[in-house]
Amino acid sequence: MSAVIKARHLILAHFWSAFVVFFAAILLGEWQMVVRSPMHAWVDLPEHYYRAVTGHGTAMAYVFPTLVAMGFGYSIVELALKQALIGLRWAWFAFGLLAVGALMAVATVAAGGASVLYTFYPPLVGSPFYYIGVVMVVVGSWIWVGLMAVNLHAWRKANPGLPVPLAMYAATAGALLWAWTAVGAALEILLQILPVALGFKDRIDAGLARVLFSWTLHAIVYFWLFPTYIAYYVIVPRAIGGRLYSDVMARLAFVLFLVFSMPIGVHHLFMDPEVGAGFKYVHSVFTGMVAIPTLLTVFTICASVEIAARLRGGHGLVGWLRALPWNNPVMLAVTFSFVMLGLGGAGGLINMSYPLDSTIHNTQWVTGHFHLIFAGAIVIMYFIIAYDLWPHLTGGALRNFTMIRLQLWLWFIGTLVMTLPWHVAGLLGMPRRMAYFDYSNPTIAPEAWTVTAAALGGAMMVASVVLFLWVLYRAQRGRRMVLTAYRFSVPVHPVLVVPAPLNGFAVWVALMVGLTIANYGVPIFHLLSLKTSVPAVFSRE
Amino acid sequence: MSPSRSISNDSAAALAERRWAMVSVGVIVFILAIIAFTSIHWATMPVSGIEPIDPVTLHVSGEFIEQNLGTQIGRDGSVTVRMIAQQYAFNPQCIVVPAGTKVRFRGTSVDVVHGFLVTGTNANAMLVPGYITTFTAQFSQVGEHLMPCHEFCGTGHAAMWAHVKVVAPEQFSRLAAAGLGVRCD
Amino acid sequence: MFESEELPEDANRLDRIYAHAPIGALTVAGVSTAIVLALWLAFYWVIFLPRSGPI
Amino acid sequence: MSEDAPARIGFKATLVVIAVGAFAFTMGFYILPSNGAGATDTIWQRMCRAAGFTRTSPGSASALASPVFTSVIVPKDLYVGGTAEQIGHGATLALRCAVCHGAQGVSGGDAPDLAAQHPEVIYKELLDYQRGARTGGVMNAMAASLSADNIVDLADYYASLPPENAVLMSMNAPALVRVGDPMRNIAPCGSCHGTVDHKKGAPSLNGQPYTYLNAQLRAFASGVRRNDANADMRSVARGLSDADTVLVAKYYAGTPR
Repeated sequence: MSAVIKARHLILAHFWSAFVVFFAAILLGEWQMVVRSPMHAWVDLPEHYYRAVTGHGTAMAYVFPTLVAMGFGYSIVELALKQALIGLRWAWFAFGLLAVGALMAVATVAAGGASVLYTFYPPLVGSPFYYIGVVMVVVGSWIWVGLMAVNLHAWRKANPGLPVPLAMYAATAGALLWAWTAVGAALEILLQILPVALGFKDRIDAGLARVLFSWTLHAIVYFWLFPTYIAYYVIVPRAIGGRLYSDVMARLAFVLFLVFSMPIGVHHLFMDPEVGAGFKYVHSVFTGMVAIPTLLTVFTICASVEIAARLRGGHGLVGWLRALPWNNPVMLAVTFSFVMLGLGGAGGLINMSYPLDSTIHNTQWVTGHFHLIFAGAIVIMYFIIAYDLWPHLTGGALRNFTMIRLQLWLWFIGTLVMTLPWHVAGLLGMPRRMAYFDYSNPTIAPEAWTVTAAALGGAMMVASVVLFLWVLYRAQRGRRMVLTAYRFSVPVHPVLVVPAPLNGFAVWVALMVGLTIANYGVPIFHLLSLKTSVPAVFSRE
Repeated sequence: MSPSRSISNDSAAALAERRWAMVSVGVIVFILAIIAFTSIHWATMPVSGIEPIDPVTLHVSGEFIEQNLGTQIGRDGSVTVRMIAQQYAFNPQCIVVPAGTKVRFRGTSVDVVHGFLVTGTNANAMLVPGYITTFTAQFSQVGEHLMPCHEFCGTGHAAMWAHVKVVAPEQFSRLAAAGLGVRCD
Repeated sequence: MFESEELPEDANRLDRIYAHAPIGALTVAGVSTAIVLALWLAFYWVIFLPRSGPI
Repeated sequence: MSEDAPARIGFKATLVVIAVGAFAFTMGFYILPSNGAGATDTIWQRMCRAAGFTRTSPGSASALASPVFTSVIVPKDLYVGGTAEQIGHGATLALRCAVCHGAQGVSGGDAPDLAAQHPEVIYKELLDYQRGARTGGVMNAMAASLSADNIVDLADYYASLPPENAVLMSMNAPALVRVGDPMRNIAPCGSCHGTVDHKKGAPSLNGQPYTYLNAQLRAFASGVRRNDANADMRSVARGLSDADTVLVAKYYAGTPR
């Protein structure tokens, strides 16, 4: 096995398009922050603002993380299974489908044909090309799910009875999660929105659409989170000279995500009239359950990092922290990621707490929460994934760690400067998704500084992405390096046997589907029986 | 790396993991218990009950015709705010409620999904066309609040702000004596 | 890409560390979780309850 | 975890999930709904309430709309446009309207232009005149004799007349037209009337006579005119100052159709 990844062209295509989309979307985000801040006059036409929001959301939620997960997944197939990727043509086809779909969706939004936000919000309905584009992105990613399963299957046949490498096990769990969670939004688009957008129907059930979307809306966050968690377990300990504390606990965390991240989406609908309070409480309880694999992860990663520190001579109850390789970008990134995960997690626990949600529902607090988790805790590890794989994809070395550290610091500080004031703004009562605010009003005036802060933090994040792209570009164009084989973290003790359920997915997929039926079955069928369709409202008629 | 696994070490690790798992579960159970207690004790139930309604005929007949909108005192003395949302205004645009009294909100949407919050309070709800939203809130202090639409409802969304006036109960009774829905727009 | 400088492999040392290691991790993870829980409780008492109106 | 008999992890996990589910459903459907309407209701009633199957009482509210408000529900096929036959019949009927509204639907005076107006607008206003929800000059008498089909044909006819030219956007429009004024809850005129976006049922205002626009805004503001369904125009107009009214009326009057 060469140290350079064979499918590198495929994977580089995924990563480069992901990061270019990411850069474009973050510019849109920063523009929004500037035009609605007190530093700038109100936007000329609010419709332009909502176009930008739709473009930002579509790119960031559907295109960017999907491309990263796919590229990382293909890398894992080759690096962890040590086999050439089966179905390379299919992978290119999936990429093409995704690229065409993404371009179609984004072009439609840019032309003003679908300023409906990435969460769709029927009965608002935009141009069918937008929805068809999104469907193509999802179908492309489903091909990737199939390829992950096919490659794992081939490996199992060639290596009967051996434990599936952790990286592959986790990546496949993420793929299965995505396959199932995307079904909700797919049903909403294919059965409800597209028939209206294409003109076959003129009524749509807004409540049912919201329930179906919630099926996707929460677990999609865990799909975004999977590459990050995989990096915690299989990259971080190796990169800082530690050992993975427990391979079994890692697997357990991933399958718990598979089971619990799905049947909890109704916590987005606590304030909605189309779901009964009983189901709201049930979803709240299961949302609490999904915090458990995160808490397990925090412990396992801390323990793995502690091993690194003690191997380096660290000692004491907390004194070992000093012995950690703080110059290593991975150490820095995982620390930043954990800090933001902790703050975002506290906010998340508040959001999922049934009555407490009424204080902050649909305020700027929520925007702060998910940017802290996604842009902060999740994306900072995407940077690390790209950096870590880059030499094996391009043959070029990353030589300037100072630049990388600066990039990570900028991202961390920028995210905090942007999102923490948003939390405050939400508590002051600032609603989400406003194109402008009248800061002369005495109730709104105290919120003005938070928008300025967001624009400032956003600018730091833009600078960070520019640095990130520059580092990648320089490495790809720069001097070649002599590569040693790529390694994933190894556990303290080599994994000889894994309990059968943690080497496969049957139990977990069954639980995931079963819980979905238990928690979503009645609400969905109840709404179907009510026939509460309302006339569609076309965006920009 | 040691080829033979040390049993005592492994069980020490298992014990640590188990303890940590217990702590994790404990934290979650603690939070869920407080939520349950809060819900039962203070009846802070979120929106429940699925009540369909046709948004097309709202203005013609039924509960949400224009003269019913506003705040009314029922025969049993209960206070109900009846409201609708549409692109891009609430009706009433200015809601009057008595302080220190349980107020029931009933609202729905004429066209697309809207939502609202009353700044500085826990009054917060979504208004989805085709469904009636019902919830109860209480405002302790006399004063004025903003009431923005907090769900994207189209290009005019950012201009969709209503107001809430919390008045003394006696003052509210005087206003309600006329028998019509009380409102301040 | 990122590799720590190679440390001498010492199985006994690793085993010793493994046996005692989680104390530090339990401390750090425990303190972090306590902070998260404290933030939740602060929100509950300082923000949520006062806004719920008189009980 | 390593102590668990390997194959039993799946079984144990299933038990845990079932236990959590049982707890969640018991709490959500039995314990928590206990604080609701009555302590006397049966388990079944409680569960139904928690699942959202039970409707709450609407409370006391009168059921019939006063005739001063509009009672029109625009049929959805009106948005499609009429047949040639309907349009032709509409043209014949429109001969009576030409005195005020012009031979080609362009009045040249103070009456509103009807050429290329959205059909649902003409349909709704004629019905409102007929039913008395809107009053104005000769229009009540003119509308009184129209049959339901006549009204549809007239709407289709005027909608079929070509606009002089279509202007969609203007970045130079007054702030009230582009962005409105949030604190007075004045929605941007353009978010409904076509400069930025169009709301179903809202008329096109470009090129309408200034006196007409000015008078209607004032009638909405004072409540003299209240046939706007759900008060969507009164909500906007009552926040407008004198100067605002003049400004937006002049803007739309001066914008080519």
